[in-house]
Formats: sequence, C-alpha cells, structure tokens
Amino acid sequence: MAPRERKLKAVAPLVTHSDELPLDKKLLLQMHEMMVKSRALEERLIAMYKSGHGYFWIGGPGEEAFNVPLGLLIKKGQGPAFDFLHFHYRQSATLLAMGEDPIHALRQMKNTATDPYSGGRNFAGHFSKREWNIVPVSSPIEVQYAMAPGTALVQKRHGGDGITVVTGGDAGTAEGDFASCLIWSTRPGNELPVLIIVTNNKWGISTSYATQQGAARLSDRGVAFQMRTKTIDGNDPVSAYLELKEAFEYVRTERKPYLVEANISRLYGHSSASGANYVKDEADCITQFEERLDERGILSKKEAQAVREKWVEAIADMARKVKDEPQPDGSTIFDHTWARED
Amino acid sequence: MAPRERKLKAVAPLVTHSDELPLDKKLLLQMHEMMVKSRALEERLIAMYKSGHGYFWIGGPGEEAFNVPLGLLIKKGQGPAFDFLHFHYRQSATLLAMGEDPIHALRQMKNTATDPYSGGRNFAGHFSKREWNIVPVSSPIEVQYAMAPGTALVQKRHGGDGITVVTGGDAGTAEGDFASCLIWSTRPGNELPVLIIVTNNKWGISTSYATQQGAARLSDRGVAFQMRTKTIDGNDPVSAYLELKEAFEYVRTERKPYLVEANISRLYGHSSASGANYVKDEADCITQFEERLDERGILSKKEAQAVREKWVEAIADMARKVKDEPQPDGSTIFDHTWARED
Amino acid sequence: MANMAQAIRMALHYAEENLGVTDIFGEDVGAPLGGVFTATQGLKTAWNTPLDERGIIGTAMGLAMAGARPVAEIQFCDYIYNTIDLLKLAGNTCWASIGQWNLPMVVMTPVGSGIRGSIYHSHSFDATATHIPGWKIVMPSTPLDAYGLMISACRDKNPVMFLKPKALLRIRGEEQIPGEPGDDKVLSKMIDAPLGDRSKWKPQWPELTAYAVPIGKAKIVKTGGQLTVVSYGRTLPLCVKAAADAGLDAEIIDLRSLWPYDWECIKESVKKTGRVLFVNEDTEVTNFGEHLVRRTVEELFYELLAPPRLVAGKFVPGIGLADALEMASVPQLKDIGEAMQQLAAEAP
Amino acid sequence: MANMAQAIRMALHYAEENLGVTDIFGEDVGAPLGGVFTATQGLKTAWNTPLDERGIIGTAMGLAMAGARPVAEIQFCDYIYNTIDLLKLAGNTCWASIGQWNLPMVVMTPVGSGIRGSIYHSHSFDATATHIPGWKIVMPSTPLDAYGLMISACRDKNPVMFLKPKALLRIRGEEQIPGEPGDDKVLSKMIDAPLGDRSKWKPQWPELTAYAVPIGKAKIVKTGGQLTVVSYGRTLPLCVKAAADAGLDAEIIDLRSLWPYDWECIKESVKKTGRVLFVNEDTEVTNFGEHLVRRTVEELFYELLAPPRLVAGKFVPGIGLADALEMASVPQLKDIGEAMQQLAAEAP
Ligand SMILES: Cc1ncc(C[n+]2csc(CCOP(=O)(O)OP(=O)(O)O)c2C)c(N)n1
Ligand SMILES: Cc1ncc(C[n+]2csc(CCOP(=O)(O)OP(=O)(O)O)c2C)c(N)n1
Ligand SMILES: [Mg+2]
Ligand SMILES: [Mg+2]
Repeated sequence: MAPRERKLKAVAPLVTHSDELPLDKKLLLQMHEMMVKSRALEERLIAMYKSGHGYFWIGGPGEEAFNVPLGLLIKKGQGPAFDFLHFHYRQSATLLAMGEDPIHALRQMKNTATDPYSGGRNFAGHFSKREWNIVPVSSPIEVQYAMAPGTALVQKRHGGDGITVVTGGDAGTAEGDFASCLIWSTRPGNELPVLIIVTNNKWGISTSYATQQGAARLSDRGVAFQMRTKTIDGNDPVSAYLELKEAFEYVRTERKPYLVEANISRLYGHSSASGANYVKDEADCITQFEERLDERGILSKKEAQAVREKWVEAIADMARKVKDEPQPDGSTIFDHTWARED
Repeated sequence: MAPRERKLKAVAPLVTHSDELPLDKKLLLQMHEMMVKSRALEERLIAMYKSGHGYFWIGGPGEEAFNVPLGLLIKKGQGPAFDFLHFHYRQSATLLAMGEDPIHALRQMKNTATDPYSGGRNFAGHFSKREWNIVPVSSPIEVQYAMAPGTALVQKRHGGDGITVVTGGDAGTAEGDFASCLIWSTRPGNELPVLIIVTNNKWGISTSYATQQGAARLSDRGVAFQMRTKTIDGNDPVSAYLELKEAFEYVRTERKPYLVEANISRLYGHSSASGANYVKDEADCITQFEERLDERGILSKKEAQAVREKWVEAIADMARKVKDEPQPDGSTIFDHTWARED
Repeated sequence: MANMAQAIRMALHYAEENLGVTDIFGEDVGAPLGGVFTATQGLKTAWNTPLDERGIIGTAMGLAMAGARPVAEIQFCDYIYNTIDLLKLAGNTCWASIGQWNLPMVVMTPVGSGIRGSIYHSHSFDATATHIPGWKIVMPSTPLDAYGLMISACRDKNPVMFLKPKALLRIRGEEQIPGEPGDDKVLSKMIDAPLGDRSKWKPQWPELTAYAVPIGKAKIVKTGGQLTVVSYGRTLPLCVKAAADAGLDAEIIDLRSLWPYDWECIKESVKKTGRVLFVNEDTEVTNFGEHLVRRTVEELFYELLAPPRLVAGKFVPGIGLADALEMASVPQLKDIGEAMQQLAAEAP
Repeated sequence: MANMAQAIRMALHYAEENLGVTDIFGEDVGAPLGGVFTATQGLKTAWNTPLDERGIIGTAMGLAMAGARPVAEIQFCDYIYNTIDLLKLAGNTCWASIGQWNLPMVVMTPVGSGIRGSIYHSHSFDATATHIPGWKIVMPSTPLDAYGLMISACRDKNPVMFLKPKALLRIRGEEQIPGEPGDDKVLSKMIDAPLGDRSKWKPQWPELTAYAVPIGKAKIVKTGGQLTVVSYGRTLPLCVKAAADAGLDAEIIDLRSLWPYDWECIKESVKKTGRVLFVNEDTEVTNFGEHLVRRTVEELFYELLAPPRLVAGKFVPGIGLADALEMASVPQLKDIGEAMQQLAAEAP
C-alpha cells in the first residue's frame, strides 16, 4: 500500500541579515533619514489627535524599516508602465520614501478641505494618489487583495516591468480575499506580476496572531500555489531592502507573483482607539538601526539626533500651517459622486 | 547571507490502492450494491427531468465510489455525539449508503409537497435531514465550509467521537470560504474535529480546473496550516474506503482537522443545464469496480447486471408512486419562515 | 429579431470593437460556454474566471483602476450577495478620493424569476442595488433597450450595474437592432455557437452601430389617461398585457434606468392620471418601488386621486421551486391586472 | 444608571447564566478588550475570532445548528457587507428545510453615525437588514430597552439582528435595569474592566432578572395629538428633544423592533393625528422608512391630513469625516425639528 500521509512542516525560510550592512553608505543614510522623518510625522499625527486636532489616528510607527525600503524600490508614476500600489493604512513611511510631502498627511489628519487624498472625508493614513498609482487605502480589511489581480493583469498585458504591490496586516489574512489574491495571481499560464506583502506585527487590534492562526509562517500560504515565498525581518532596513529588492526583481522580470511576509513591530498600539502610546516591549527599528549605524561609524548618535530634530521641527511647522486651513463645507457632500465628464 | 528562497513543490502525497481488494467480501458487495442503487437513482432523476417531471437536475453520478464509503463510515444520528454533515449537491450516494430511502430524492426532483427535505421548494440533490445531522445542502457554493467550524466546535466541547464532515467541489475552493474553513479549524489550541473534503472532478460547469487554479493538488492548501492532508483516488471504492477510514479515525480520536482531496469523475456533465448526458471519456467507477469484482470472482458481470436491474426496477416503481403525489399549494409560501414555538 | 441574450452579445461585441471594452469575464463567460445564458458567446475578450465572486468584482475594480474597461458577470444575482462590500467600495471610490479614481466598469447579472429557478436562481437585485450609492443601475425589458443600455453602460465612466431579466433573455424583440439581419435564422447562424465542438467556431458579426439608450431616460411604452403604471424587467410586458386584457387606458412607463431614474417622466404622467401603480418583483419590504411611492407622496400628494400602489414580490425567504410556489411569490399577470383594475376604480 | 454598553453586557451575562447562551464571539470581543465598545467585557463565554466576518457568521450558523446558542458580533456594521449571502442563508434555512433546522442565533453590530467615524464607521444597516427575510431585527434607543431586547433576542428560536446605535452606547439611561445598583460608580466598579492589566480582573455581576422587551412591540415615548413621529436608535432622542424644543404636541413612537414591527401602534397613532413623520439615518433610497410610508398610504391614505414624510440620511456614497460633512449627511436635531414643524403646519 502506498504511504498514507505525512505530517508536513512549514517550508518558507525565514530570512535575516542580522549582522551585515552590505549597502552603500549613502543609501543607509537616506533610509535612516526617511525612517526618522516618517516617525516624526506619525508622532505629530498622534500629538494632533491627543490635542483634539483630529478625530482618529491610525498609522505606521514601527514599520519604517520595512516601509522605507519598499518606497525606495517602487517604480513611481501613473499608468500600467509603473507600479500599482494597494496599500495598508500604516504606510506613511512608504509614501515619504517615494517623495511625498508629509504635510498632506497632516491635512488628512485634520480633515481639511485641502487634504489631497480625500478632501477631509477619510481617516488619517488613508492615502490615495493617482499620479503615483496609489489606489485609495480602504478601511475594510483585505479588499485590496481582491483588487490587486486586476491592476496586475493590465500590467501583464502591457509588458514592461511595472508590477502591482499589495500589502496588508497579519490578522487580515484570515479574510477570504487574501486567498483570492493567491488564486487569481497563479492561474496557470496567467500568473500575474504582483508582489503580495503581509506585514506581520502579530496583532489584530487586541487579538494576537498566536491565538488565531495556525500557520507557522504566513508566507507558507503561498506554497500550495507554487508561488515563491519568504518571511523576512522587517525591523531591519538592510535585510528588508535586500530581500525586497530580490523579490521586486523577480516579479518585474518573471512576471509572476511573490509572497513576502515581513515581521515588524506595532509601536504605538493599534490606533488612537487603544490610546496610541509608545509600546516599550516591541523592538524599535529606528533605535536598533541607529545603534548599528553608530557602531559602524556611519552615523553617530548625535548626528542621528540632529536628523530627528530637523524633521520634528519641520513637521511642527507644517502642522502650524495646516491649522488654519479650511474644513470642507457641508454643501459639498455630493461632490465627486460621479466621475467628471470631459 | 541566509539562503534567499526556494522553489517549493506540492507536498501532499497522492494515494492509490490500484490493484488491491483488501476488504471483506461482504463489504465489497455492499458497496457495489449501494453504488449501483445510487446510479439507478440518479439515472431515474435524469430521466424524470428529460420527460418533464422536474425542472432541473443536478446530482452525483460518477462519485459513487467515493460517496458510498463516505456514507458507510459516518456515525449517524442527531446531535453533537454524532457526525454533522455539510454536504455538496452530488451526494445522493452518501445518503443511500447511510440508509436513506431513495424515494425522497424522487420527491424532491418532482418538487412534491411530500419531499421531506424541502417540501418542493428546493432543487434535486439539496438534501436536509435533521435526524441525521445533515444540514441543508445550499446552492451557494462553499458556504458550507464557513459553517462547518461551528458544528465542529460544539463537538469538540461535547467530547466523544462525533465529527463534522464538509464536502465541496474543486472549483468552489476558489471561494474565500474554503480558506476560512482551514483557518477556523486550526486555531492554535482550538483545532477542530472536521474532515474537510474536496471532490475534484476537474470542472466547475464548463471551466476546467487546469485553467483556473495553480495548486498542483488542492490538498496542499492545508499544508500551511499544519493540517494533515492527502489526495486520494475517489474512483476506486476500496482506496476511498481505506483512506477515508484512516482520516475519520484520525479526526475522531485526535479531534483535529484532516483535508482530503478525492479525484473523481463527473459522469453526466454539470447538470441538466448542460444536457445531462453520459460522458464517455470519464472513468466510470462502477464499470471499473465491476471489472475487478468479476476478475477476482467476487461478483460476476451477470450478477452485477441483476443487481442493477433490481434497483432500476425498484426505483421505477417509486417514481410511479411519486407521480401522483400532490404539489405544494401556493398558500403555503410563508410556512416555516419562523421556527415553531413549542 | 434578436432575443435579449443575442442583443447583449452584439452590444458587447460592438463595445469591444469600438468602445474600448477589454475584458468580459466571469464564471463560464468565455469559451466554450459563452455564459449560462449564451450572452457572451464568441466575444473576443471573454474569459473564464475562478469560481469566486469576490475575485470577479475585485478584479473588475483593479482593471478599471489600471485603465482597462471591464464587463464582469456574476452568473446569477443570487450569488452576488457576498460582494456587497466591494460593490459599495466601487460606488464610493471616486467620491472618497475626491474624483481622483473613477471606475469605468460594468457588472451584469441575471435577475428575477420565471424559469422555475427555485430558491437560488430567482432572486431580484433591484432593491439591494438601488440602496448602493455611486452606481448607475439599468434593467431593460426589450432586446433593443438591452442593446442600447449596454452601449451606454460601456461608455460610462462610473460603475454600471446591468440587470438582465432572466425570463426575457430568450424572448425575441419586436424592434430591430440597427444592423441585425431581418431573419432570425440568419442571425442565429451568424452569431450563435453551434452545439457540439466549438473549438473552430467563429461568429460572423453583423455590421453594428452605436445605438445608445441614455441612462436615466424612461420609455413610455403606451400612453394613457386612466392610470400610470411604472415597471421594469420581467413585469413590464405583463403590465402591458394586463392593461390590454382589462381594456384599461393605462399609461405604461418602462423605467429602464433604476438609478438615476426618470422622475420627470413619472411625474408628468402621475400629474395627468392621478393614479399610479409601481410593479416589480423584488421582495416588498424595503423595496425600490417603495422609494418611488415615497417620492410620489412627497411631491405629488395633492394631485393624487387614489393612493399610489405597489405590486411586488411577497416577503418570503425564497421562491419555492414548485409551480404554485413561484406563482404565489412573485407578481403574475393576474395579480397585476387586478391591481390595475382596483386602482383605476378606486374611490375614497 | 447603566449606559447601553453596560446594559448589553449585563443582559449577555444574564443570558449566559440563564438562557443557555454558549458563545459570545467576534473580533476583539473576548479578553482583554471585551469589545471595541466594551459591551462584552468580563463575560465568561466571550472569545476572540480570526479577522473574518464570513467565518464569524458561518460559525454562528454552525453553532446554532449543533445546539449551541451563539451571540456573534460584527465589529462595525460597516464590515458586515461581505456576509449578506450568509445572512440571507441564515434567514431562509428554517423555511428551506420546511422547519427542520431553526437557527437560534443573535448577531449584534454597532450602527450609525455620531462619533465622527468617517466613511467606514458610520454606516447604518436597517435598510439592508429589513430587506432580508427570516430575521428579527431590533434596535434599542435606551439602556433598559437594550437590556430587555437582548434578553428576548437570546430566547428567540430564530436569527435576531441586534443593532447597537453607536452614538448612544455610552449614554446613561433614565430608567433602572432591574438589579443594577443605583449608583453609577458602584456599577462601574463592579462590571467595567480596569485600565491596564486585566488578566486577574473578574467582574462582580449584580443580581439580574429576565426583564424582557418583547420583539415586535413599539413604545410610545410621548403621547400627543398633533402629529406622529416614528423613529428608532440615534434619532429617537433627537425626535423627543426636537418636539419639546418646538413645543409640538407630537406622539413619539420608538419602534424598537424593525421586524416584525408594531404596525398596530403606528396605525392607531396615525389615525389619531393624521400626520406622520418617519425618521432614521440610513441613506434615503430604498430605505426602511419608505416601507413604512408605503404601508401608511396603502392602509391609511384617506385618514391622512398631510403626506407622510421621511427624514433620513442623504444618498451619499459615504459619511465624510469632517464635522460639517457628517452633520450634512445624516439627520440632526435641527433637520428633524424643521420637518416636524412643517408637517404639523402643512395644509393643502
Ligand atoms: C473587514 C474589516 N473588519 C474589521 C475591521 C476593523 N479593524 C480595523 S483594523 C483591524 C485589525 C487589523 O489587523 P491586521 O490585519 O493584522 O493589521 P494591523 O492593524 O495589525 O496592521 C480590525 C479588526 C475592518 N477595518 N475591516
Ligand atoms: C456562490 C456561487 N457561485 C456560482 C454558482 C453557480 N454554480 C453552480 S455549480 C458551479 C460549479 C461548481 O463547481 P465545483 O465546485 O467544482 O463543484 P462540481 O459541480 O464540479 O461538483 C457554479 C459556478 C453557485 N451555485 N454559487
Ligand atoms: Mg497585525
Ligand atoms: Mg468540480
């Protein structure tokens, strides 16, 4: 008789690059600055919430080591020749790394009429920027995974090296849409150029990953679909950069999907609803990175501190500016229900 | 640097027992008779449709070699001490193997008021029998996979060896509910006693599995969840019996899930909508089994023919009986909207 | 004349040739089947999807975002109810992004009773669809309107829901679609896929035109002075027949577009007749016809000679398979005729 | 007095101790959070689920089928829209199986605006829910009614949808729940989870009773003769206040149960006043209030002194975050007051 069954193990390797800094000094410094700038932005957003300049905060402090390299690797522009971006609500650092002006995030936080993402309609962190193919971040968890195959399909047909990037949280992978994305990206002969990312912070609001999901690694979910997969250390910007680079290159050239799980921290809790206070027992990627940069003589702690001060101040200035910007008027509620005819 | 990634392969073994008949003669004959009886029932249902005694036919001819052993292995009864059954619409053979009277299927086909499953409200093959924990077969594909964890959870708490069995088709695994079932059955520390079955006939209506799903084996979908999985030959009743027995035993005693994919045939096309004609290029499990029974001297072809004739006739008698049974009255449309108060 | 399935197919052919439609897709939409109601046979951009309605709607949204022009099908509207969140998202994306992202996409799906479809092939979707902002919603009752509305849908920059009344899909029209050959058999030979092996078959499309029915415009099927009847889809021809059978001088309006809808047309007619009956087959609680009743009393209360009436589907959990069950659950000719007569005769 | 979140929590405690409730579950429903609105803190059968609404509803159905008595939560009704097919299935299972399988299950979910929840934490669900046959639907506007309706919901043999008006969850009641201590602080100390570490915390439940509000029974909050106002949830207290502010002799009915609803109560009142205003905050097209308008004109047309009116949410794709946007999108005190005054004064 043939063998009955085997107990199977998780198969996606966990990739880390713990002790290396095999990147250009310039790139390291650039990543550091972007990380710090993003953190300064998020901390300002939290401060705004706490002082009543916004109703709700949600964002990405703790994910900078992953989100900044992601932003740097994106092929930015409009249309299928460029990357299409289906983002999660914790990706301010990705936007800043792409070159976005942080003032817009402040505007959305304060729901001003000048908020270019939603005109004061949507929560903080819910970006949308058509010139860069950033599709609107949606509050319903995981629907982005259902939409991503659509943009990737257009890119597959278009040719070139534009790809689709879709990101979401660990808890959200329990929604069926995550499975839909795996299925639709691997239709035989129609594999799609989509970089499927899960940022695993081990939490969905107050519920821990360990209590709800039996997958040892979320990246293993791709295995059955004969998709490339890996789990990486998203708290290390160097590791994240190298691993993402390889994954981007694969998807750009092979025009097939790649599933990347990044282990990252959630540094201020879920959102303002849970207080938005600094969580001491989570690894802080900026502190860790600055330690390494200092050790290697690339950036001293003092220099790092100066970078931080620069951005804290710059963003405080922006916040003052935004303070006086107008709120949307009640008479505009129907505007943009329909597309503009031209 | 750590290794980047590996190309991963499907890991669930394919199990077959091609040349063996390692079962009791009595059991073999019992299975054969049930298979033939079920086929006779389905062919009668098709004939009823074709002669205008029913609006729509869908059913399970071709799946008998799998569905009969399944039915024989079920612990039949009402309540959590017994198996809960979330079935697909092709499982008349499972019901007959459990001891159901075929006349009820005829009643449902003819949508008579006497149809005990739905009182003439639902399509053929949409069984429901509370005394045996057979929950209503639903037309929406895959919703049974979302419900199965609920019954299994009650059984887990109840103790004993009652389990939940859920079945569905291959195409339907593309719905998110299939993934939900995998997730909810493997919550760490809360693994559920559910036998998750996919009958893979390689088709969803006119669409072939090969064109839509990139999983080499559907059973591999369970691997990431550290669930036991296997793919079996569902056209061989002996193999199906042995493999199902092992899976049932595991789930009953370990109180954990098992994912079984069974490769089977679709012998009369999808449904009456596609003509309901015999498909010559699919393997016919009954013909094949009779060949083997004959070779081994267990049942001659003539004897097999006699079994068939007996059931064809018996079921024709039933059909005549059902012919004169009343149709439901229009005035009853609201009946059973609410549960009876008692 | 073409039946409605053929009309939709021809419109989609025109749209893929001339209006930029890039993807016509859904379960069994591509070859060999070309749709469970044959509405997508032979179309060059038609393809089959996984059995996953959420994936279908999500992919349509992604396609539309990336500059494609998708027409997605949900095989039966009975199976669209796990996607309502995505439909809502599609409907609010332009608005939420203050006009940055519009979604030019069409979703089509067969609706309604009339084929003994039992609990799950008899649903209506007009009540649910009209409660979702940001969509345009159309539902033809003739092949020519189906053609013209599909052309408009494929040109629109917004999501359009195209509801196909199942019971009418195989009914031949009385008006010619510009370009179709006069002889049905000729048309069938040209564009209907053959039985058996279809692998070598190619349709021969007639020379079609961009005949468009504007979204938002109703059609007065029959003028009359005694009462106004507003309907759409399967029940529309029943209204026409019921009025004729009863010898009533009814003004019958085929709404065709459910959102936006032609209020001016309804209003003018009700002002003239003072009596109005709304007819549809969705279940009658929180039903779109109730919206029309509300608007009528809101704006025309003092011009009414009798209360506006609604004939709709019974509020049952499903439509039973047996003949008598289906007949008792959704409006039939007789129900409509009786309601018309009562309304015409109603006096305080 | 208890606020509504506490009232629900106490009712659920009573239900798990006395009515056989076995599972109170959903996203963040169990420890440590006890629900995003604290409504499930300290309950012994409360547990956390994967982030999967379809799994939550499906599991509730399975639990109910196997003899358990689940109370499932969808964290915000904004996230229930991918489960409508399952809700429909839950609503038709008893009917489709001709009474074999009934589903004693409760689904509760916060609804409505009032907390600046932006596009996705401000949805209403009453229009969609009332279009689904086979469910009972309740929506309290006071803690005591919340308590009493939850008790009834947990006793019912059918699926019950319990809509929690978000804006009222933290408002204290004016009536005492039988058994609750008179002092709010005492109650809070007994049953509210502490800040910080909760791993050792256990609630001290007051001695509660089976105080039940029957499903299907409305409450006349204030009698009056000038006009009838029918509302539920967030807008109900606004109606009361608006009437008082305007000095109108309004009869105000808190519907409480949306399905089945207390038509007799509405009818008697409308017969008396001849004027009726329906108020809710769901978007106004294919809205449950329109059903009530329809029924009113259907049965009471000739007793009306003015057209029945509806004040509801604007038909916008979402409720914008900024203050002015939310205020302009859903009924506010002022809108309701104006509508009442106009209706009271309306003459042909
Ligand atoms: C469909 C849906 N269900 C529930 C919610 C409420 N909610 C918002 S965030 C969240 C947790 C998400 O966890 P995860 O996916 O891990 O992302 P993270 O916030 O940890 O980055 C929940 C339950 C939602 N936004 N959408
Ligand atoms: C949710 C849903 N979508 C679509 C359908 C229409 N439909 C009925 S059967 C079927 C194909 C099912 O294929 P599979 O799951 O492989 O089962 P099989 O019929 O092959 O046994 C489809 C698309 C449905 N019943 N439910
Ligand atoms: Mg998380
Ligand atoms: Mg199949």
